[in-house]
Amino acid sequence: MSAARGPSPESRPSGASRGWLRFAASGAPLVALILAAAALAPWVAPYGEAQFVGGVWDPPNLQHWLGTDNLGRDMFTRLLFGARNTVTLAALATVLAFGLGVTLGFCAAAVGGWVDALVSRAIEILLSVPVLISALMVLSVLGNSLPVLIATIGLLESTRVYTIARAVARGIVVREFVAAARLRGEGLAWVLVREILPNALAPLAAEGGLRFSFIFLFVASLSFLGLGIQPPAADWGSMVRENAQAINFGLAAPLYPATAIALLTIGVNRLVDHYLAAEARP
Amino acid sequence: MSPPLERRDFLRAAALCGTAGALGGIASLSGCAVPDGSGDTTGMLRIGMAGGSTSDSLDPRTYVDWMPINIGYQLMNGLVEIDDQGRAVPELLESWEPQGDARVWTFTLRQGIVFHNGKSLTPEDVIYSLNLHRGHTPSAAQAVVENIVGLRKLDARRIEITLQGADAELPATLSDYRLLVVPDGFADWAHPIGTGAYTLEVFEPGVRCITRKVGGYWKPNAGHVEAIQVLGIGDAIARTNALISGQVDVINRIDGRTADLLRRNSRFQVIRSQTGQYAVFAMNCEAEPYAKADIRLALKYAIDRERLLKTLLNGYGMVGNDQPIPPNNPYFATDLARHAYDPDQARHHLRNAGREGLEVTLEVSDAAFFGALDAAILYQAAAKEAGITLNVRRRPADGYWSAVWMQAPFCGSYSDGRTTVDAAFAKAYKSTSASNETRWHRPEFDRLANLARGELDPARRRELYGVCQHMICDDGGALIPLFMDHIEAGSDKVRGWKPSAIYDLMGQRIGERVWLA
Amino acid sequence: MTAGPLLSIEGLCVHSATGVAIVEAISLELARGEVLGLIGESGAGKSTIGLAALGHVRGDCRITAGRIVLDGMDLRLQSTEGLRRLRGRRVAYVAQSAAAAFNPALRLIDQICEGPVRHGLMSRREAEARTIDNFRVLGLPDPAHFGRRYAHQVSGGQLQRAMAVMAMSCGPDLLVLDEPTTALDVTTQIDVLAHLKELIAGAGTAALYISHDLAVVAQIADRLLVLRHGRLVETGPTEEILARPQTAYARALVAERTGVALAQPAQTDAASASREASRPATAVPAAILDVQGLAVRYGRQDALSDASFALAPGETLAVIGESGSGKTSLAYAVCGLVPGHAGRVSLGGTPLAPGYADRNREQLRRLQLVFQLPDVALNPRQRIGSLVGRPAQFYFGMRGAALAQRVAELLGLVGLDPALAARRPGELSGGQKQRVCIARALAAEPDVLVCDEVTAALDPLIAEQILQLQRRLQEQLGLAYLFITHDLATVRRIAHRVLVLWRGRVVALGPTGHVLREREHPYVRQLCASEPKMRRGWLEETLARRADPSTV
Amino acid sequence: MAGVTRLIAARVGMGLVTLVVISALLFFATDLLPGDVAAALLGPQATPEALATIRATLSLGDPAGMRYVHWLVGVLHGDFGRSLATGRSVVTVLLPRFANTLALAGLAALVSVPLALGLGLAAAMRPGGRLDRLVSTLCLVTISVPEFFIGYLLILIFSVQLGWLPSLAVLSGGMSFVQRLGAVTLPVITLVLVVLAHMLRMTRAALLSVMAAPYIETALLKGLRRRTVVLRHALPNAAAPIIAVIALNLGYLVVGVVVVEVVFVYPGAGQLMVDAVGKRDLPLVQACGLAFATTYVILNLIADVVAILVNPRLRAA
Repeated sequence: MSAARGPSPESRPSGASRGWLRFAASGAPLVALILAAAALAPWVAPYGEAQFVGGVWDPPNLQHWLGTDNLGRDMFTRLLFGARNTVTLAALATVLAFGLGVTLGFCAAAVGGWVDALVSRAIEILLSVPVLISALMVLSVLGNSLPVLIATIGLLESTRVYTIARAVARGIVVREFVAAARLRGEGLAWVLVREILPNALAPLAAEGGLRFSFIFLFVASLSFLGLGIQPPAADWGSMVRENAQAINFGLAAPLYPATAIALLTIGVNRLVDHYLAAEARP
Repeated sequence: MSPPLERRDFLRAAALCGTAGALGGIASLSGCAVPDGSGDTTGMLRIGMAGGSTSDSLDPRTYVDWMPINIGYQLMNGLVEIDDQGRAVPELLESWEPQGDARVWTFTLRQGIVFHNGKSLTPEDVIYSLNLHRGHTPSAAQAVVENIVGLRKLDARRIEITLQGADAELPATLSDYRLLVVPDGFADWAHPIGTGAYTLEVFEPGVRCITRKVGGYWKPNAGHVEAIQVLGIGDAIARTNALISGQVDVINRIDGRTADLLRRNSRFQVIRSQTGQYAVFAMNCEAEPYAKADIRLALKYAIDRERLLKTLLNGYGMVGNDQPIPPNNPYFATDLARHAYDPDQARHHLRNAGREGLEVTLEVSDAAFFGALDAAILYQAAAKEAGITLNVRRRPADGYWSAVWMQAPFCGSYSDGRTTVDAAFAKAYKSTSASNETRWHRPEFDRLANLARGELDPARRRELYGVCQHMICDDGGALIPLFMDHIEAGSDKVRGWKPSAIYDLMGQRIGERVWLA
Repeated sequence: MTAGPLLSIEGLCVHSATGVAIVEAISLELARGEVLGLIGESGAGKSTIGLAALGHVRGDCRITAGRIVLDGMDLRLQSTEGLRRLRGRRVAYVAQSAAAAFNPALRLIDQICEGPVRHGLMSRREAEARTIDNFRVLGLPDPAHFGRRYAHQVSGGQLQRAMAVMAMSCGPDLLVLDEPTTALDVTTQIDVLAHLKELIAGAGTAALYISHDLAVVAQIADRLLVLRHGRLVETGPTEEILARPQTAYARALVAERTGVALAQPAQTDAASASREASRPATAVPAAILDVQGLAVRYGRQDALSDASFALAPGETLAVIGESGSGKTSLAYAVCGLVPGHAGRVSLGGTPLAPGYADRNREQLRRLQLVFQLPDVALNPRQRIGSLVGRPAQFYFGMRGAALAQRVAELLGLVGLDPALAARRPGELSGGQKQRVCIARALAAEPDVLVCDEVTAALDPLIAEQILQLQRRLQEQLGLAYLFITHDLATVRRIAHRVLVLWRGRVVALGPTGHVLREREHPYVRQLCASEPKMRRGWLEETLARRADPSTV
Repeated sequence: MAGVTRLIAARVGMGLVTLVVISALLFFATDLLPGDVAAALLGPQATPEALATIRATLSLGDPAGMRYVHWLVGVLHGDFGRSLATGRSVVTVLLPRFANTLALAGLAALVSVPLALGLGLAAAMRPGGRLDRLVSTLCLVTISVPEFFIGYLLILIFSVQLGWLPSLAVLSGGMSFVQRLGAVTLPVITLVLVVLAHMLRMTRAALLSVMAAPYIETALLKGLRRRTVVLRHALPNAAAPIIAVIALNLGYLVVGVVVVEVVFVYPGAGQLMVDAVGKRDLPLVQACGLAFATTYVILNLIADVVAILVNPRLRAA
């Protein structure tokens, strides 16, 4: 992806500020709600995370606002604990992916030459092996404990972050103020952290929003191959998988986690646009 | 003047559109539209089954998964068949009788049977076919025929088999799905020649197989449909959808809930077979803490079998009692102590073993048996009540049988029902068995089991087998919570479809047995 | 074609999205065929008024009041479709930077013929024929095939003329020219100016000529309108304004271009001689910077060959030449940004490694570079305080209070309010940003300051203040300047000695007064002759006197 | 054009190096996995003797390095080796299924690329307009739902409820073209929904960032319609980033569709590779890996070349 993405166009200051504020804000409360659910899950949840409370796929009723799941556990409770696991897993993996991807991407752009060629080839190799296969291999050899799961997802996602970061950094490295810093004798670390990074935050944030939502879809695909999160912990991606069959019986069980994922994705991406809009207004 | 870039305001629209779209599509299944029988050729039975993979081959020595076995029975026949009462009945044989102490048997071949290539069936063919699995062979059926030490042609119609240890139920043992008869010296397994009702037309391993009727089939009232198409559909939901939308006539391995759903619709029929297939949590009796009998018993009492039956199988199965012989088996020991869910009893055994607050780890994957992960989670909750901390560790399905099974001290495993009690014991309980997953070695048990096998008097044999069952149940390392029914379903057009005593899809012989209305 | 003025704007007000007034209560009238000059510094709202004549406003600004009547039609009442049909046909726009205004992915001929054809005025073949004629009129090379080239294959001056042809392609009644020659070299500027004048007069088109350079506007505009901060300062016939500017601001503009110094002693030719004399009388001190046989090659092109010169402490050496003459290559080579250069550069007697990466920290400290465009030389995300303070922290390890104190001192030194330390570059004006760049360079306490056309991007008045600042700093700190510029007035005002570059070779080197008086090399002569003077008719005289009109 | 041919040569060379490295990576990674093809083939009840015989016949005993070199030498002679599980030549096993994968990816690309470009252009025409908001909503919703769930929903609605389309994408020789098309419609729609969002978002972003360029304002001030400005002036300059994201998504269509193949029982190479890894069938894993990698390298090459051809400045270099 050789495109150098400047701050995404939605970020250009919009028209009537009133409409913009109202709209952008609506991204923040949604994410805040989900984060609150994740944080307070153990205290707020009506039942235990793995507690069996009813029949299988009971319809919503007074005790179970959203009915029960494929093993008779309370769906609302699972969603709350699911929020906690999904958000932590996705957040940690995103941080790892961006830490690794951005550092490599910036170094490749700033140093260039054989470093750039070497790292880019290595990344291209990782990119060309189907993601699920590489995950399958790593998780089968190292076992799928939580840290290994986060490390694997983070590593695989960092390859995509690398391409974006490198493209963005290449756009910045040619600017005069970087030359000025180098002319002063500044080291690579200063150039990366103080010169390039602040200017790359906007485009990387736009990509970050997308990456964050791709990651918990990735977890769902992993659970499809039996590699997902350790039971009985709940995560939205696996919950969609476990309850998918209910769809055939006209039951809405899988729709709750699927909608939760959709809302979190929309919330996060709107929050990113809100940040971009603020960024674009000097 | 270019309009200023107005901020997008679609959050309400996005949330609404996401849920409404999905919910809108769902109507109760009973009213679904009847599909046009696209691609349906007249008289073709279409089977959508799980249990196929791209590396399948039609060589009986390599049979590991169910699709090749089903196809095998369409093309070839075995020596002995198991009828729906579980009795061994002759197939390519006419009759058999044991000499003296059931160590030497003579088998008489059925006459006038012709292979697809016109060659008529001879004793040499049978001997060659059995020898494929004996001696230096890659075939896993080697264990089944291990007991045969002599195989001799007596005359144009009879062969004699000499056993090392007496086996009163040798005919049932010979009904194994891998012991299929091919012409003497035959090796071209890509195009098997058999005596079955159908010949191979198309075979794409794990994907699709089409066989067509030969005509003039020697077996009475069998081989009705014109052609059979077997499709490999690994995903349960995909199988169910294929049946409901009319793309296949028969599907196998559906879960209890889908079974209830399909039952409510007159266009479908559900067949339930109780074949002795069981799930097991195997404890390694030579590893701590499972070496102590009290620990094993505590763990056996700490599982809630009824809830497992209801939640996992929706009732389609039988509660297991930690020994491999199912209640509907004539040799089932009715006087066994019931290991019902009893947290206090479990605590009692823990105190005996001096291991209050026991913590163990159960390693599982859905590759062990269908729903293994959910079973482990339910077991975890139940064990907590009995003061046992059961950690569930999910292992990847890939490489489960080599990396986890027989390696982890406490892990999930599975066994399909066996034709004979001895086969069940030989599989995992005799100390000589290579797949003795619980590493439970009791010479006394081996002696009794072999004695029973050779015992011709059924009452005495039942008594001996009863004692064996007691030993496994009370002292064994196998925690068998459930016998799982085979549930399959199909359209009401399929006729002659009956539950089977062994395996599913009528002992995998559905191809030659059913007809289309 | 109604009677009365072609364009009349009454009480025009334009506000930005955040409510800041960009243009307030502007009224003007333009008769058919008349040329009105809009003169004022950047930020005075000139472009906004020019674009209003096309009914267009940039970014999120809004026309909040006033009427804009073009040939009897009030543009503010037109529908988007109505406006669209007007633009290009009745009123056309010539942007400041033609390089940015042409689409890099399309051939020039396609972009020029697009207007008339889309407006249905003529067929594609007719449009092409007309364009080729116009190319010939404007003196573009190989007119028949010129249009087949892309924007990046053509020089700045040629592109500017192609832009004029594009604007005139539909034969509009009104042409809005937004600083068309500002981005060009002095010598190229004359040709483009002459051709524009000829084109406008020939077609009888009215024109709004926007510029911040009074001398240039004086050559082409019939009447002038002086603007400041979006308000009208003064208006009247050009001769009137030049001879007797009424308001103080107009007077400053006129004075600045005629070389009439404000509070300073006169800066005429004589002035440079006195500048020269003011150098310390002691024997010529040892050179702080000595360059021998400097040569730079980009691919197959020799950008600079065999340049040798010396720079004494406290002395200013100006390097002057057109764009492409190699002056920037020279500066960058000295600073080590062109590691592949030939020849030797030594600082304080010790030879420097060709690449900056191989120079030690002390060498890097003593030689500082100030870029031409302050906007790109400062990291937009850092605050002024850290930008200026970083060299002090980096070289001298200053921390905390001492650093803050040093930053305040430096900002004061360059004439900025120390409170600006907390602001970001985006909130400062061009002039302020350039002062920050200089303050940053001073933080390293260098011996030599290499200035790469530091005043080129600034308005004349601001540029003047920067030059005075630099002279003051030189006297206070004994700084040596290597001053790259393309403007002779700057050379006269600040340089002790001057080095003239022409197509990569040194054609003159010596004391400023001597070089500019003797003018041994023909290029030096042409250079001195190309500086626009503040009187009507100067353009025509210069063209007539020009020795070989082809030196473009 | 010299520049372009030089780039192609460099890229092809680099591509070959990448392929060799990938084959080695896949080989040793699969070798690391627990168990081997014999255990996988014979399943749990295998007797030690049976395992030993298979291992001997397939010479699994030799050290991994030797087996890899042996395989590599074979490849150089055009022999990709035989599948350890079925003994059939790897190429005959892989080709039909890889053709299916390419067909599915091709069809999905044929639908999604024009759709993404069209909708992206339309959205860029009137940013903030009704269509723009609708398109952005669709994007975010499809991005946030797992593919297999989209697949199940489509099957439920079109196959089970309405019965218009088959839920099984099984292709057989005897099917007419229309039947084959019918069979793959649902998987194609699923894939289109999955990749459309990313491409569309990118097209729109690239176009809008180009629309902010000065030459666009000049074009508008020449009195051209917004539609003409977007198509003739903005699109050619926004081509490079758009092409890059299209190549990335086409790569996904070929390389990443294992899940869709399982849901629709589509005989593609993704499922084949998962099985091959499961069975530790190294030659087959290698072949699948190389097929995917080659496709990815070629796609990137095409993307770069097209990006250069579209940009006159680079083309002339």
